[in-house]
Amino acid sequence: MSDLSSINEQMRSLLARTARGRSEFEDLVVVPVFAVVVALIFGMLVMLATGVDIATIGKSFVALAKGSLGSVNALSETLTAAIPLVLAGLGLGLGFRAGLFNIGAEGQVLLGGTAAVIFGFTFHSLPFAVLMPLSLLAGAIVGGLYAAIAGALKAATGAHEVITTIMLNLISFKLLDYLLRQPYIQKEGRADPISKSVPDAAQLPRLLDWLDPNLRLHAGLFVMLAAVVLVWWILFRSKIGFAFRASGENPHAARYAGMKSGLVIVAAMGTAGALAGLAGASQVLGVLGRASPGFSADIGFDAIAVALLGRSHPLGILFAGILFGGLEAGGRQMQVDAGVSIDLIAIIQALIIVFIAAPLLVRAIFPWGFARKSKGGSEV
Amino acid sequence: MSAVTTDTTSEKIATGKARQARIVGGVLIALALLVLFVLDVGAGQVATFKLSRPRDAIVLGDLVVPGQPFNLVAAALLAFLGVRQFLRGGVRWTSISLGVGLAILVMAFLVWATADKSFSLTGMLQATMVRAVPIALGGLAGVLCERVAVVNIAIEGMLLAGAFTGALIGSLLGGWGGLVAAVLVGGSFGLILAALVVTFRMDQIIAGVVINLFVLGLTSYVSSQVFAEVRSLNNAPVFRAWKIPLLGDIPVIGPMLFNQNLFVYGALILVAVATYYLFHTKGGLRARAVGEHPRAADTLGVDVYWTRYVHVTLGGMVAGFGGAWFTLGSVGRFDENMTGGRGFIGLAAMIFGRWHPVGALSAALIFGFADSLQQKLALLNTPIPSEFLAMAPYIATIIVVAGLIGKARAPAADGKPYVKE
Amino acid sequence: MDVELRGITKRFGSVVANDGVNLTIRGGEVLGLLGENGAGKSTMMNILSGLYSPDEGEILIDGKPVVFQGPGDGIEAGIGMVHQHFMLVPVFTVAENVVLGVEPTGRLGYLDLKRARAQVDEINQLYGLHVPADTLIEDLPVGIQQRVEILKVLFRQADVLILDEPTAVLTPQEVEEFFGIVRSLKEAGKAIVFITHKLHEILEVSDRVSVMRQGRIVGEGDPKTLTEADLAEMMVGRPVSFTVDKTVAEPGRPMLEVSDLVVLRDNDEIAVDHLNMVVKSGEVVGIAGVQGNGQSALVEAITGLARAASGKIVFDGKDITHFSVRQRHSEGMAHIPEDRHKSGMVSSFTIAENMVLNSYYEKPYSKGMAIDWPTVHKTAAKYCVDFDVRTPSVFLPAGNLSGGNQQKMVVARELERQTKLVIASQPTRGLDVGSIEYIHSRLIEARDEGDGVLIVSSELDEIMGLSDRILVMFDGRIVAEFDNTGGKADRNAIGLAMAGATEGAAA
Amino acid sequence: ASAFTACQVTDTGGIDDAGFNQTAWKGVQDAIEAHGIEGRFLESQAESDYEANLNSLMGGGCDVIVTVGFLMGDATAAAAKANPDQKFSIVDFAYDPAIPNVIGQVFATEQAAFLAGYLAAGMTETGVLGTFGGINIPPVTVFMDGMVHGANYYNEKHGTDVTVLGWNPETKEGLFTGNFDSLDDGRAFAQNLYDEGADIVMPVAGPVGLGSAALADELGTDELKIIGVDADQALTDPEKAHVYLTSVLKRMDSTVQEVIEAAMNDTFEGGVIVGTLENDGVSLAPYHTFEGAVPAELQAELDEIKAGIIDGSIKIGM
Ligand SMILES: Nc1ncnc2c1ncn2[C@@H]1O[C@H](COP(=O)(O)OP(=O)(O)OP(=O)(O)O)[C@@H](O)[C@H]1O
Ligand SMILES: Nc1ncnc2c1ncn2[C@@H]1O[C@H](COP(=O)(O)OP(=O)(O)OP(=O)(O)O)[C@@H](O)[C@H]1O
Ligand SMILES: [Mg+2]
Ligand SMILES: [Mg+2]
Repeated sequence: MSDLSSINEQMRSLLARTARGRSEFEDLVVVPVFAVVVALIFGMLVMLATGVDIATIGKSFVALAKGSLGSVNALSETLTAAIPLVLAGLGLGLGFRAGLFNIGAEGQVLLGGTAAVIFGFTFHSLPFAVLMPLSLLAGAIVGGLYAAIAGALKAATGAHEVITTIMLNLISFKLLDYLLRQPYIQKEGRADPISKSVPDAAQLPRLLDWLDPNLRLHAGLFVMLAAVVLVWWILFRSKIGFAFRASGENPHAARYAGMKSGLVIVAAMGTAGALAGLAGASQVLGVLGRASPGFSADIGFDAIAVALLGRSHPLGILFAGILFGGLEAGGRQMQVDAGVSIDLIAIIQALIIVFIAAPLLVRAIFPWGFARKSKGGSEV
Repeated sequence: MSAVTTDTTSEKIATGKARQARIVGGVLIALALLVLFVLDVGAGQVATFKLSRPRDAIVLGDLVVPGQPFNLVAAALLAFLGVRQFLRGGVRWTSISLGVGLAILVMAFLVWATADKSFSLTGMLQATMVRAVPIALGGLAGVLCERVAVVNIAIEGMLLAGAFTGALIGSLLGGWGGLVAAVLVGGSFGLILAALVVTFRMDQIIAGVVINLFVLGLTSYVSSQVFAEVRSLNNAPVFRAWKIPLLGDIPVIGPMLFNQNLFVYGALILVAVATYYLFHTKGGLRARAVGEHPRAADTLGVDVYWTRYVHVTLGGMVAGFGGAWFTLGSVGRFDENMTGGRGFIGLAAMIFGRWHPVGALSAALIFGFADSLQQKLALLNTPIPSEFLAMAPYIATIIVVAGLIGKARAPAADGKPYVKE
Repeated sequence: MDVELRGITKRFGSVVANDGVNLTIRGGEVLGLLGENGAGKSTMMNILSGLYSPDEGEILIDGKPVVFQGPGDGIEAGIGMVHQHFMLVPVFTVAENVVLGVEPTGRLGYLDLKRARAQVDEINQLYGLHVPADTLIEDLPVGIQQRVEILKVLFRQADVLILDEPTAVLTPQEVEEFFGIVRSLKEAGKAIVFITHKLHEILEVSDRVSVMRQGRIVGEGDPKTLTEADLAEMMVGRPVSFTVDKTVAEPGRPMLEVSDLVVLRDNDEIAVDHLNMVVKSGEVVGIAGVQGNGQSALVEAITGLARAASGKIVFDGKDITHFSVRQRHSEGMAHIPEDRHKSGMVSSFTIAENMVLNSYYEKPYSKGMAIDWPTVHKTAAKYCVDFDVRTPSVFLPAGNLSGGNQQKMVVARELERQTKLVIASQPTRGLDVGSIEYIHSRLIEARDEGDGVLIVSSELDEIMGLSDRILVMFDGRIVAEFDNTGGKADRNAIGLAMAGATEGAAA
Repeated sequence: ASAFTACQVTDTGGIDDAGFNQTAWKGVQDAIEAHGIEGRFLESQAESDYEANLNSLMGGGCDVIVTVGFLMGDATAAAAKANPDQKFSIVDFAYDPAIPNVIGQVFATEQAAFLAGYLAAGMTETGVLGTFGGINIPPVTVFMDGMVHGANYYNEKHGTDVTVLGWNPETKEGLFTGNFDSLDDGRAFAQNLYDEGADIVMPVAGPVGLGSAALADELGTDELKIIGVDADQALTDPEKAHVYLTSVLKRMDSTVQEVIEAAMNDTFEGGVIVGTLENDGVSLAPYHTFEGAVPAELQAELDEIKAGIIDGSIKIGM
C-alpha cells in the first residue's frame, strides 16, 4: 500500500471512465429509428382502417418528410415549433431531476407569455436592446413565480405538487380570460379577448426573413440553445444542481447532507417555471405577437412528453423537442398535401413515444438489429 | 409517552404541529374578520334557499335565513374557533377546526351572495352528485391502479376512450351494448398500460401521457373522419334517471342520492365494492401488499406482475365506465376532447382522498359542490367576475390540500417498476 | 427433509455471484453460513427459496430435482426464507403480514382476520414468540419485526428455514431469545440455514459451518473444533484481529456538551428527555441502548437533523443549538448515519458524487457557483485508495458497491476531513469482520488525533470494544455511566441498565 | 385545376365545431353545390398554425380564402397585405380601415337574438328564461344581450315580469362554462337554469349547447325548450330537432356563399358585409315542431318588431 507508484496506478484506474456500451448505443440510436418506423406503420394502419386509400397514405408520408425536413421552410417551421417545446421541456426535466412532478407548465407558459406581452406594450418606448430582453425576462419571472406557488405550498405544507399544479393550470386559464377583458390589456378599439400587440422593439427578430419573408424562425432559437447549455450547466456543473439531483434521488440523504429541502423545492420549481415562462414569452414575442385565450395550445402538456422522452437530459430534450417540432410541421404539410386530418399526427406522436420509451418493446418486436443479451441481463 | 416531570409542562416546547395549529388559528381569525367586514349583509335582508322544486312529491317550504344575524353568528363562531386554536393549539383539532371553519365560511358566503335573492338548494345538491360522478370514477380507477403501485396518468385518456366507445357502440347496439363496450375498451387501455409498464418496463408517467395523446388523437381523428359524415353513428341513447320509490321523494337528499341515473348508482356501488374489496378481502390484501412492498409479496408467492395486470385492467374498466357517463349518462353523443380534463381532476381527487375509494368519492363531491356552487353564484349577480367564480373549485382544492391533508402517504412502491431476477 | 444444491451458478451482468456452489442442508441441523459482504450468500439462498432462478445447476429435495418458478413453489416445497432486508409491509398488521398469500377466507373472498389472528396466536404459543397480532409493523421494534418474519415462515409450515443475517439488528438479549427459538425449531426437526457475520454466533448455535468467498464455498467445518480466528481467516483469506488495538484515552477539553436536551418525535411524544452528557476530545464515548429509546433522536438533534425542543448543545465551546446541519458540518462535526441506504448515500449517484455529498459546496470542491469536478474526482479516488473502497472506478453508481464498501465510502467521506467530533451510528451494521476491523481502527485513529468520538450502537460488543466511556440510554435518558478503560466495564450491569433496571446508577 | 377554388382556414375549433367554422364551411359547400366549384379547408390546431396554414395556401391554388374568427384577424390581415392579389374574406371580423382584398363579415346578431328573447318571453310558462355562454367574449355575449333586451321589451309591452337568468347586460357578468368542448357542461348548466325555474334556455357555447338539448330531450319539451344559435340547430342536430323552439341564425353560410359568388363574378370588393335582419344575414329559424305552438298574435308581434328593428324605430338595448 505504501508503494507510491502502485497507489498512483490505482488512482489512475479509478479515474478511468468506462466506455459507452453497445446497449447504450442501441438505446440512443437504433431504438428511436425503429420507433419512428413502427409508429408510421401503425399510423398507416389507422388510415387504412378509416378508409383512406393507399395513394393518399403514400402522399401523406412524403408530405410528412417534406414538411419537417424537406426544405428551408420546413426546417424553419420545425425549429420554430421546437423552441417553446424545448424551453418548457427543459424546465420540466429539471423539475423531474429534483423529484418534482410538475404538471403545471401549461399555466406557467400561459402566464409567462401574458406577462411578456404586457411588459412589452407597457414599455413600448424602450429601445429594442432593452425591451426585448426585459420582456423575455418578465415572462421568465412571472412563470417562475407562478410555479413557485406550488413549490412553496409543497415545502410549507406538503401539498402534492401534482394536485396544485393541475389546479394552477386551470386557474391560469380563467385568469387569462379575465385579464383579456381588462381595458388596459385588451386590444385598442376591439371588444374581442385579444391583448394589445407586442411592439416591434419587443419582438424576437426573425432570422431568415431576408431569404423569404414567410420563414418564421426567430431569435428564440438562440434563447433555446442558451437554455439547453444553461440547464445542462445547472444540473451537472453547479452546486444548486447537485442539490436538485440529490433531493430528487434521495430526499433523506439530501437532508442529511445539509441541503434545505424546502429551499430546493421552491428553487427547482421556480427555475422550471421560469423556463416554461420563457417558452410562453418566446412564443408570443417570436410567433404570435399577442396573447389570446389558450394561446399556449398545450405546449406545456406536450413538453411533459418531450422532457420524459429526452430522459430529463438537456440534450435529450433538445432532440425530443426537435422531433416533436418536426412532427408538428410535417403534420401540417400532410393536411395541406394529402388532406389527411391533423389529428392523425397526435396518434403517430403517441406511438413514437411509446416505442422510444419502451426499448424492451422495440426489442421484442424487432429481435434482429440488437445484440443478443445474456440471460438475466443487467437491466436495472 | 414517558412521564414528563411537572417543570416540562410549564416550559414552551414548540413543535412543528403546534406552530401549524397556531397558523390555522390565525387564518380562522382572519376568516372571521372577512365574514364580519367583507361579507356583511344589510339589516333585514334575507337569503332564501329553495328546498323543493315545483314537481316534487313532498313540498317543503323555503329555507329563509336572516342574513345579518346569521353572518354575525358565523363570524363569532369563526373567531371562537380561531382564538381557541391560537391559544390552545390543540394539534388534534387543527384539521377539524379548519374544516369546520371553511364550511362556516362557505355558508356565510352563500348567505351573503343570496341576500334578498334565492336559489334551489336541492338542485345544487343534486348537481353536486352528478358533477362528482366522472371525477369519482376517475379517482377510483386511479386508486385501483396506484394501490398496486402503477401510477395512472392515463385516466383522462381512458375516460375519453370510454366516452367515445359508449357513443359509437351505443348508437349501434343501444345503451347497454355501448356501456359494456366502453367498459371493455377502458379495460383494454388498462391492459395496454399494464403491458407497457409491467412487461416492457416503460416509465409509468410516459406510458400514461402517451395513452392520453393516443386516445385524444384517435378519437378526434375518427370523430372528424367518421362521425361528421355518418351522424347516426354518434347518436346513442341516454340512460335516464331512475327514481328509487319512496327514497327518491325524501326532500333535499332524495333527488341527490335516489333520483339519478345508472352511473350515479354505479359509482356509489363501485366505491362501496372497491372499499370492501381492497380492505376486507384476500385479493385486496394482496393488491395492497404489491403496492407497498412488491418484493415482500413476491417472496410469499403473490404474483406481482399478474396482480398489477389485473388491477390496472380493472382500473381501466372503471375509467371506461366513467367515460361512458359522458355520452350514455349525459348527452348521448361524442365530441372531441369532451372529457375536458376531468381525468386529471380525478387524479387529484384520488390523492386528495388519500388513495381510498371513499376518500376519492368525497374529494369528487367537494369538486362537484364547488362546481355547482359556482354556477349558482353566477346566477346571483355577485360582484365577482365569472372567471373568478369558475376558479373557485380549484382554489378550494388547493386550500384544502394544503391545509387539511399535508403529507398524504402514497403506496410505498408507487410508480416504481418491479424487476424480478 | 434434506436439501442439496448442486453446481449452482448465478450471474448479475458481469458479476458472478455464485460460481458452481454445492451445499447440503439436513433436517434437525443448523448450518452456519459465513462469508464476506458480497460473497454470494444471499444470492444462493434467494435461489434456494425460488426468488431468483439459477443460471446453472439444480436443487434436489430428498434426492429429487425440483425447479422453482417463483417463491410460491419454494414455499410449496417447504422452504421458507427470512430475508436480510425485512420483507414486511410496514402499514399492515402483524396478522396481515403473516397470512399474506395463504389467507383464511370466508365467502366472497372475505378476509377472515379473526381466524388469522387466532392462527398467529397459536404459533406464538407453540414457539413462544410473543408477537402482538394486531399491531402495525411500523410501530414495532425491529427485534419483534424479526420474529414476525420467522412467524411468517413457520406459518407456512416450512421444513427448511433460511435465516439471512437475522441477528444484525438485534440486541444481545434479543439474540439470546432468538437462539432459544432456533434451538426449539431444530428440535422440531427443521433444517436451518443461519447466515451471520458474527463468528461467535456461528460457534454458539450451528452444528456445521460453510464459508463462502467470491461466489464459492471455500471451507466447511465443525464449529466444535473451530475457533473464531479460524473462521475469520477462512473467510477473508488472511488473519484478522478481533480486539481493537488502542491505547488508553487522554481526554482533553469538552467537545460536545449536551444539557437538558428535549427532542420530540413527529407525533409530539418525547424521545429525548432532559438529557445531559459530555464528550471530550480524545475519547470515545459509546451509547448503549435498546433500539427505540431515543438514541436516533439524540443523534439527529446533535447533528441538526431534528430540532431541539428545549435544552442546549455546545460544540467546542460554541452554542450550536440553533445551527443548521451544514453549519455544524463546517464547524467540524462528522456524522456516519445509522442507515446508509436511506440517508448516507444516493445510490444512483457516482461514488465520486457521494464522496462530496455534504461538502460539495465547500472549497476546494467548488468555485463560485460551480462544482470543480476534476478536483472532486481526484479526491474521491484518493479517498477510495485511503479507505480501501473496492471499486473499479469512481464513476460507477454507489449502489453497485457491496454494503461493506458502501459503508467504507461513507466513513471515508466523514473522516477524511478535518474534524473535531465524530458521531457514528451503527457504524458496522451488517458488515463482515474485515470491514469491521478496518472501520474500528479508523475511528480509534480519529480519537488519537484528538477528535471526540460518539458511537451509538445496538451491538454491545462494538460498544465494549471501542468505547472509553459507556453511557446507557433508556427511555430518553442516560440511566447509567461506566468507565471502560481497558475494557473493564461490567457487561452484565450494562445489559441490565439497557433493560431499564438500574435507574439509581445514573450519572 | 382550372376550376374556381374556395379555401377555408379554420380557427382552433376545427371544421366540425358545431359553430362558425362549420357554418362557414357549409357556405362553401352550398357554393360547391350551386356552382360546381371546388372547395378545401385546412384545420388549425394552434394559433401558431394560422400563419403557416395561410402561407401554405398562397401560391395560386385558391381563388378566395375564407378565414374564421377574430383570432385570425391579425394573421389574415398580414397575409392579405403580403399578397394583394389574393382575395380573402374573414368571418366574424372586419377591418377599419378596410383592406382592399379582404371582405369582413360581421353580424348584427343582437337583432335576431332580440326576437328570440321576445319569443321566449311570450312562450314561457314559468316566467323564467335562461342563457349561458362559452366564455365571456363579445361574439358570445351579443346573443345574450339580445335575448335579455328582447325579454325586457316583452315585459314592457305586456306588463309581465319575465326574467332572464345567466346574463346581466349592465355588469357584463353571467353564466359561462369556460370552454367550448364539454358537452356535459351544457347539460349541467341547463339543469342549473331549469332548477331555478327556467323553461327555455339559450346556450351560446358551440357544441356545448348540444348537451343542453340532451337534457331537454330527457325532461320533455313541456319542461324545457332550447333556443339554438348560429345555425338552425333543428337541422344540424336532427336527432334532437324537437327540443329547439327556434334558433338565432347567424347566416355565415349565406355571407360566405355571397363572398364566393362575388369572387366568381369579379364583383369582389374589399370592405365589410354586415348581416342584419334586413338582409337576412341574421334571422330567427323556423319553429319546426313548435310551429303550431306559437300563438298567432305572438307571431304577428314578432313580425312587427322585426319591421321596427329594420326601420330603426326599435332600438335594441336602449
Ligand atoms: N440484484 C442484484 N443485481 C446485481 N448484482 C447483484 C444483485 N444481488 C447481488 N448482486 C451481486 O452479487 C454478489 C453477491 O451478492 P450477495 O448479496 O449474495 O452477497 P452476500 O454474501 O449476501 O453479502 P452480504 O454479506 O453483504 O449480505 C455481489 O457482488 C453483488 O454485487
Ligand atoms: N438492484 C441492484 N443492482 C445492483 N447491485 C445490487 C442491487 N441490489 C443489490 N445489489 C448489490 O448486492 C450486494 C448485496 O446487497 P445487499 O442489499 O445485501 O447489501 P449489503 O451489502 O448486504 O448491505 P446491508 O448488510 O446493510 O443490508 C451489494 O453489492 C449491492 O450493491
Ligand atoms: Mg446478503
Ligand atoms: Mg449485508
